[in-house]
Amino acid sequence: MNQSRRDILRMTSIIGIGLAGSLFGSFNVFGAEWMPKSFEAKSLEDALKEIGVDKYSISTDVSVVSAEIAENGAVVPVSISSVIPKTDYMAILVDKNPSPLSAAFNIPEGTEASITTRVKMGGTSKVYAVVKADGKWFVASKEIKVTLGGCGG
Amino acid sequence: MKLFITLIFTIFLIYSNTFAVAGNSSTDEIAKYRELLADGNPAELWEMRGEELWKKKIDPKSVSLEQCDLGKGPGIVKGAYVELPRYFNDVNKVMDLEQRLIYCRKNIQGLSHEQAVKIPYGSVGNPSDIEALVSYITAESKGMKMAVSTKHPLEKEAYEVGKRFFFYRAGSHDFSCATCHSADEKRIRLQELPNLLNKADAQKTYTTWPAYRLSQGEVRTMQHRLSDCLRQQRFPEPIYASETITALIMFLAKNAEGGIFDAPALKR
Amino acid sequence: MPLPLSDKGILMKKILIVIMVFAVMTGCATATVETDYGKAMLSLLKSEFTSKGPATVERMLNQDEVQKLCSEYPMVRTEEMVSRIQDSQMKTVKFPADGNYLGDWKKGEIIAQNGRGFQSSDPIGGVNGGNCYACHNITKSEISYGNIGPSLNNYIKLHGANDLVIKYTWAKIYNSQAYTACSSMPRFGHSGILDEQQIKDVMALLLDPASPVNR
Amino acid sequence: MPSPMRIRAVLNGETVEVKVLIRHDMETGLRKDTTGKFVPSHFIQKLTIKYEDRMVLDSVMGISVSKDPFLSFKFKGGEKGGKLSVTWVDNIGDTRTDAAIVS
Repeated sequence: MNQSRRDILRMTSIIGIGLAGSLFGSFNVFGAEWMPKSFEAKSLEDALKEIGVDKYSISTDVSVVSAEIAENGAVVPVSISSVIPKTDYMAILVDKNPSPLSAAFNIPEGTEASITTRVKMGGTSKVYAVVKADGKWFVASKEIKVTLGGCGG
Repeated sequence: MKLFITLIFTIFLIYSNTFAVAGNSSTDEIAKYRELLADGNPAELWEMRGEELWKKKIDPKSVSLEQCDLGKGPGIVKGAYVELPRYFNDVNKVMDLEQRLIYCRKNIQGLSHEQAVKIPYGSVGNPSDIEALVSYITAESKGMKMAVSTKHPLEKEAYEVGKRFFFYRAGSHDFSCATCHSADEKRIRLQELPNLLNKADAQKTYTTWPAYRLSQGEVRTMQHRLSDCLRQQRFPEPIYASETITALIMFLAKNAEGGIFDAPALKR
Repeated sequence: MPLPLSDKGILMKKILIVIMVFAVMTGCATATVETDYGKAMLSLLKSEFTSKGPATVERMLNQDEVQKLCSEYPMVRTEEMVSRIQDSQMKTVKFPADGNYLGDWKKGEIIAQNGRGFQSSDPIGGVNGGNCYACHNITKSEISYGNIGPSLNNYIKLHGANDLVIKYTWAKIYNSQAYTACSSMPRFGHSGILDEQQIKDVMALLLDPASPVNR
Repeated sequence: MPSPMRIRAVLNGETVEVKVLIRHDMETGLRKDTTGKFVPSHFIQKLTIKYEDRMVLDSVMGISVSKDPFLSFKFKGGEKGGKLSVTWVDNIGDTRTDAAIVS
């Protein structure tokens, strides 16, 4: 991912806190850019690099909640949350998927850093929550076993 | 490597006694998985589309389905599903919901048979109007008690034919519905099998169809569910909305009598 | 004679057997009504089904004697019926001509895992599986197994591996109803689901000391 | 034309709980059809949620978000009767906006 895209994403986070309403609202413009390189990255490390994660620490203040076994890999419920103050960005990554990055969220002020969604998993894998708070990166993970593949066929 | 394998098997043997416990925790986790998905069933999107289709005037007659009589009078959707299949005087036949919908689409909306049964089972890019309509209509019976009648001789016949079909063993594998669904607490692989002769199981199962199938990403109806059972049973293919399946539905609906209807549900 | 709808309790079964035997002896008054429903069902099956892939209408309609009896008496049967079925089915069992009962357990494992064959969605002439794991616990490493049939894990330890056990196991796979009338298990050899070599491979999965089933 | 979304926004104390269901195939581009050809990818890339004029969630998605996506989260500062709107855009340019009133 090139520097300018990353900057846009960062900027959006900042703007999201401050003046998102009037600026973006009236023009109906999306905040975050879709970042092809992050989404196309084939490994967890590459995806993290593309997102802009340089150093990170594993944190118990970040959590990934799901069932330990998913009956169907095509639909796996995942909640990610952070209790770290000033959390303004969160992402879900599935380690073993062909492209690990699943979704990323800018969290404006006033929105809880806790999101539930559903992801596809090609097989049993660790699912990561990657969180940015006050400029620092934090990570948590959980292994989810998949009894039926959700990709391809 | 060999040592490693031996070690693993040794561990397995030591812990083999605890396997039952491990099995339970797997079941618990699968239950948790389902619970987490219960909130936000995509079937609601089908219900919305179904309601739109029910009320939409379409060619050639520019008529909606709102005058369709599902058994409780023209246009009455609320509670109709828990009394289906039922005998309909206007056709002198027992019909299930899907057969009745086809009837209304032909006779009220003026569609040809081909148009009326077009895409009974949706797929990506080919959404099924029938699945959407069934989602809407069945959702309007949520919270109500299953109460099909077998009083009319033809209703009784449908029930009895369905019962015989339930026990009918044939085909390469000698399977009948009963092979998998007539004993308590059985599984195929990890999939639990309801005992459809046991009232509690029959109620729980019947009242949770139709359902959004996670594996298919579509809402599937009772006709689809049972046709797919027949496929796995190694039976040939029934025509869509067959009387055979309606009879089987009648048998199952009666076994589920009194169960609180709770669909469209969400299933694996 | 209505079909019993409950399989609960031995007492219930005994009562039903008594009633049934009585009904057979005296000629059941409702028998004519019953045939009507049966006929109605068959005429629906004839008119509403079409063959697709290896699943044919003929095979659904043309029940053999065993399928007929087991359909008519799904839950309880008289002793006479049971021995009639088991005797006739035992006669169908063909043992391997070369006297070798055990093939390759690794191939047997693949067959045990494979659930394809004879479904309307399967190709005609495709390789059929035994789908053993659908109903049986077999190897320790496969945790996704069903419980319709008994566990086959530690087969040798549980049953031994002498000639008698080997022949019994072969016959059971070949035609399960030779031992259990109206068993839920398909008659793999008799019905042409698995060929002789495949049965040998499944036999090895159960009876080869090197198979993970026995280790 | 894209189908309508199902949006629920319920005020509970100080927070509004939002649940969104979207009818979308989320085709990965990795799946083959019955003829063995790859089905082209078709998936939502961007999704924004606004309360009145304020952005409350801003997200980007890849192919591994499940078919018929579901999203749930909470935000502060909403009131009963306020308008919540959800907009998505997918990789082929389809887009849809739906709104719901906070209850």
